[in-house]
Amino acid sequence: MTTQIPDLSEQEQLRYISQQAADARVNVEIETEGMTLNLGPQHPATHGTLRIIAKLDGEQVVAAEPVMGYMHRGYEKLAEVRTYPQVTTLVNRIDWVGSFANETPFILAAEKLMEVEAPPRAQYIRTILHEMSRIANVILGIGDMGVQVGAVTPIFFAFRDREYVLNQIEAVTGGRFHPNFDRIGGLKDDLPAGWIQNTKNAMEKVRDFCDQIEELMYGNEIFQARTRGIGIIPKDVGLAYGLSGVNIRGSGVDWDVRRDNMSPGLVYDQVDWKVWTHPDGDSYSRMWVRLQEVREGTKIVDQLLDQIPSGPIMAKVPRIIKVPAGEAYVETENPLGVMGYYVVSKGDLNPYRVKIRSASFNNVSITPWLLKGVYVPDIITILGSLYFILGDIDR
Amino acid sequence: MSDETAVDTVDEADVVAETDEVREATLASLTDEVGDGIVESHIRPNDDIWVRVSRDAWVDTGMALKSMGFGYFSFLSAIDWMPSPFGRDMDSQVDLTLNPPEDEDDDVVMETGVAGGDTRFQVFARVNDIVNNRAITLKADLPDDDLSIATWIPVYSGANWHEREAAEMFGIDFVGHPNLRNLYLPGAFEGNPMRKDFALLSRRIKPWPGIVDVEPMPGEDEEGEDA
Amino acid sequence: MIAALVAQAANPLTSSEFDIPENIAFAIIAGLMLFSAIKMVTTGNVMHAALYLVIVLAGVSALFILLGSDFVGATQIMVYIGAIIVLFLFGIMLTRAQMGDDDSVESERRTMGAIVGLLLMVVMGYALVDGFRNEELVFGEPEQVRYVVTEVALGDLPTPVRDAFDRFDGLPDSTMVELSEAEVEGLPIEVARRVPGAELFGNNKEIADSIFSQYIVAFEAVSVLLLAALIGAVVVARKE
Amino acid sequence: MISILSVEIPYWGQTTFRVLGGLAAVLLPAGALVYIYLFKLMSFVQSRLGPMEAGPAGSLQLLAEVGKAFQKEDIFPRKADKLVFAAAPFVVLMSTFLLILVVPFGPDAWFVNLDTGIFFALAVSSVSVIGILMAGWASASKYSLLGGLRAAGQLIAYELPLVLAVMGVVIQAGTLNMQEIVYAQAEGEIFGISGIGNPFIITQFIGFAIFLIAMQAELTQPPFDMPVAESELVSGYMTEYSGIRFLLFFIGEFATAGVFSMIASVLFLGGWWVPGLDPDSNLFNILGPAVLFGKVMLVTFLIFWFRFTYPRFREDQLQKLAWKVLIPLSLVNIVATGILKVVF
Repeated sequence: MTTQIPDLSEQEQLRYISQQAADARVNVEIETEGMTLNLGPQHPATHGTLRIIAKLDGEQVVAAEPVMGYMHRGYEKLAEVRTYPQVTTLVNRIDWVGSFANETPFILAAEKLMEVEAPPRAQYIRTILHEMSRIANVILGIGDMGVQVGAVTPIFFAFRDREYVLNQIEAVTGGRFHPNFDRIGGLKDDLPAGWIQNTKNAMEKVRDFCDQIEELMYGNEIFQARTRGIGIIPKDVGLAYGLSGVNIRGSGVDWDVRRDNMSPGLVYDQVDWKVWTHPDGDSYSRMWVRLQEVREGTKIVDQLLDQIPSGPIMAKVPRIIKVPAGEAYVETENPLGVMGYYVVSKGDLNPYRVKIRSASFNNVSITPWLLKGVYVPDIITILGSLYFILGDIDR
Repeated sequence: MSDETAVDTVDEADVVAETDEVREATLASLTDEVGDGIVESHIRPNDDIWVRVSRDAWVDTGMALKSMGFGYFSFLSAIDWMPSPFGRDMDSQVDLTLNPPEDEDDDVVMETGVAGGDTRFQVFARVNDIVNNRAITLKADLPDDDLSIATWIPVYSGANWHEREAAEMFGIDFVGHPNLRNLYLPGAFEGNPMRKDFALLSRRIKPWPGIVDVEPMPGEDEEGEDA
Repeated sequence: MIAALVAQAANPLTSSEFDIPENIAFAIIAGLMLFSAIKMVTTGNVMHAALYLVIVLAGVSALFILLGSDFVGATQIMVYIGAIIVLFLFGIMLTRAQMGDDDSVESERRTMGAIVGLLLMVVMGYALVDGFRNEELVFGEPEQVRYVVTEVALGDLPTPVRDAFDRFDGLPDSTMVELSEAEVEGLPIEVARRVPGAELFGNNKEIADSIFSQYIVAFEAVSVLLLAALIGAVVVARKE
Repeated sequence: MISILSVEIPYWGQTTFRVLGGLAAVLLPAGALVYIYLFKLMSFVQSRLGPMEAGPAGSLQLLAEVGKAFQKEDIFPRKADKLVFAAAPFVVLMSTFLLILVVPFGPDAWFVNLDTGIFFALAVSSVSVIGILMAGWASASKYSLLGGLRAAGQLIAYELPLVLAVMGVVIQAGTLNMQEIVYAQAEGEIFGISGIGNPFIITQFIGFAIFLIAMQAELTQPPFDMPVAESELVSGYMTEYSGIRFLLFFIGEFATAGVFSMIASVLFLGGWWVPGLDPDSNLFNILGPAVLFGKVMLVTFLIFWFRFTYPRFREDQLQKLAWKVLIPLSLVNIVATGILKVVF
């Protein structure tokens, strides 16, 4: 026990330093009467029903506290009384902008417990759809950031080009928003004819979108002035808060579950792609990494489309699924970050306990620390750059 | 609950042996740090590692893990091992005929999961070492008469909201938490929804239709009409 | 163009025609100003008081414009309404932007204030009356008056007027020129029409002339004073 | 505008004409701007169609919107200061109508030919701040209050570069009279080349750029729209307004855009005059308004182009831009203009 005391003090030192940094951003010199601004629950900036109670000094935030729960649907409880295939319908609605990606980790966790593995073709299609829902989601996040900083046009471009991706997802799954397509042991259906070429065209359009938006938004001086050096998350603070996905890679942490902690059932190791990071840790770096991820995503999809093996899309699983007793945790790299399901089974039709580790919950939990000392307009850009979906926080 | 170690294929065995070493080493160094705080542990080869620690060693374990490189906080939650008193009595009749409840005996047997457990409530958390791609799931039993455990906020700041959620959902007191208010539920909400004995009201009012449409497996078209 | 000018010059607003709307406008503005001024000091709401002050100051500006000195009127708007009142409102909103009446503005010395105000009015009224005691209030007969002289009539002009045009060499053929009363004596109204209300005060040229010649020292002194105040304000605000 | 009629019109008749003319001169360009730019050009930029249902290509959409606003309930927040709340939109709109007074539409077509025209225009343009502050305060809402304060800070800050940008033109033209500024451009010459006149945009290009930027800020349009920043302050000082009063703010916004563009056209683009034509020609009394409208559309195109594509500044960045860039630049411009004026 004695050996860890220097380490311990170092940890505490770090925490202290970061806390001091947050405090120092609040200008305590000029004392004016504070004002409490209530952003939300219905507010244009929160894209959903997040409420932020911000104590202001002038336009500077002294303390900010998010209030959630306006959309809490209790999926963890509901999952306990549903059969395993029925749970996918629920979890589809967690991050409703990239729905398919919500199903994947749960199905993989169930597969792990059942010790079945989907056939290769199903794994490929699953990975493609997972990546496409990532693209569909992140595109919207980029466009939404435009709205947060006051540019009205990017969001329309985002919606336009997201539609191409959604059309392709719909062509396979029959659902634009809630595919509910993943099955334990494989997928519901095979690809329709001509889908591969159409998807490649769609990916081409997404790449065009990336170029357009880079010119329109990222290259804009005002956009850079609004995001550079704003909302800096140091590496260790981000890790301690459990930030994931782009938000941690934007702080220079080279960690991507797709590459590093890949679960069986996805085939990201079969393709050539790059994990982008940015050392700055500010709003701009998060948005920049996000844009690069869309580009990488299109590359991944293109390569996978070329490689899809033939074969069945469903492994042999019983008609009525009973999952053997055990516990399994599977996490995947979802659009908003790392999403994981901790599934406890008692050998029944229903899961005994499903802990949903959603990305946005952790990502947003840093806001009280991060928003301290910033100005009111920066609240919006910081929240926009963290990019959360309310369903992913409240579950 | 430790039958997952059964390995079915032969070629996986060498992989198992290799990764086992990593996880065993992790466990060993953790044991060095925490000592007898570790009650039980379980390693699923090539996959995951579970460590159950005593309640008093909870914070120490967290700090030890953080100093070992597990700097990434993934989640913290709790689990109620007491089987639901309602069981499956509100499932539809179809489900009950298809899958009759296995043990009809009335005395409720509490079985716990991986790495065991002695009491009804267990707090569990997961931290990652993102450099070496290791992750560890920690568990700690809470005595039934004192549902409290020290807060993890000094170790992992991100535990703040997770503990609030666990507190309102399970009624667990996190000692030292600065702001243990309800996160999701209204302030005046009574009860702890995630406890197994908290009835899911909609289920009590209206039985679940159950497995009404089992879709045919791809390839065996329209044969499952008899269900 | 010429025809238009002739038409314009041929239909001047005779004094009787003009005076009616002018007087009505004056009555409305003055009434509004009086009402607002009284409300301003009697209302219990600080914000309302400031807004009533806006009406008073706007009325002053309107009166200036009515008198033909639009430069002073515009300056009044720019300085008082655009800057000072905005500063007032800004300060009120930042500090005590509360709704409804504010009891703390009720002062027990209201009667004292009224007495002082009355005294001030008497003194100022006396000063005004005294200052213009020997002045004959004659409209339209200052030394130099603005006239519109039309191009068509240029040839018929008597020499002094033609000289005046030579004086303003480079101006467009038909424009407003400034001539002395003697120079246009006896000219037909089609040729030279007095611009109503355009007396020689309150116009930018005259103001600039007087500021930068007669009152240059005072002007510079005030500028330095303002600069000093500005620097002082910065120093006070940036307490170290 | 009145004097071209050779019939004798009594004073009250003239006044009525002027009021009607003022309404038309403010509202028609505003409507055109909203339909052509806000509805159609914006939709084109954002790859959508815009309103298509009301009338051919949605051309009657504007009427539909106005009708909708009229039908809506006129809501007052419970804690609002009713009188101030109700009056605020009118004050904002009043500033716009005062602005139009000094804009010349032709050699003889004007409402008031003030000697100090441009000075008067700049003075009355600051009146709208009062209306915005009234709206922000009287709404009894924090969003409105913050929006009002931001608007006031911004409008005051950009008043300066606006005025200073105009100074260059005034020095070059040697007059404050808007009509004479047009004549100065029509009859001027650029470095000895006469005949096509001298639209001041050529010699006063810096002034024109500063004027446009400052105008954008005065209009609180993106990238200077923090007072109404919809993603943070909902709608700023307009948050609590609904129905007809919101419509008044809306009209005020676009009418002011139109009128400011008219002033910019007069100052920098030669107003109602077209290069190569005799400015004294009676033709311009008819053609002038149309020419001016065309120039207004050019200027507003720039404004709206920025509006559609740019993100918004933060409040402190905006102030920095005003005080550290625009004002020094415009002072330099004034000095340079003054020196050149003396030299040439």
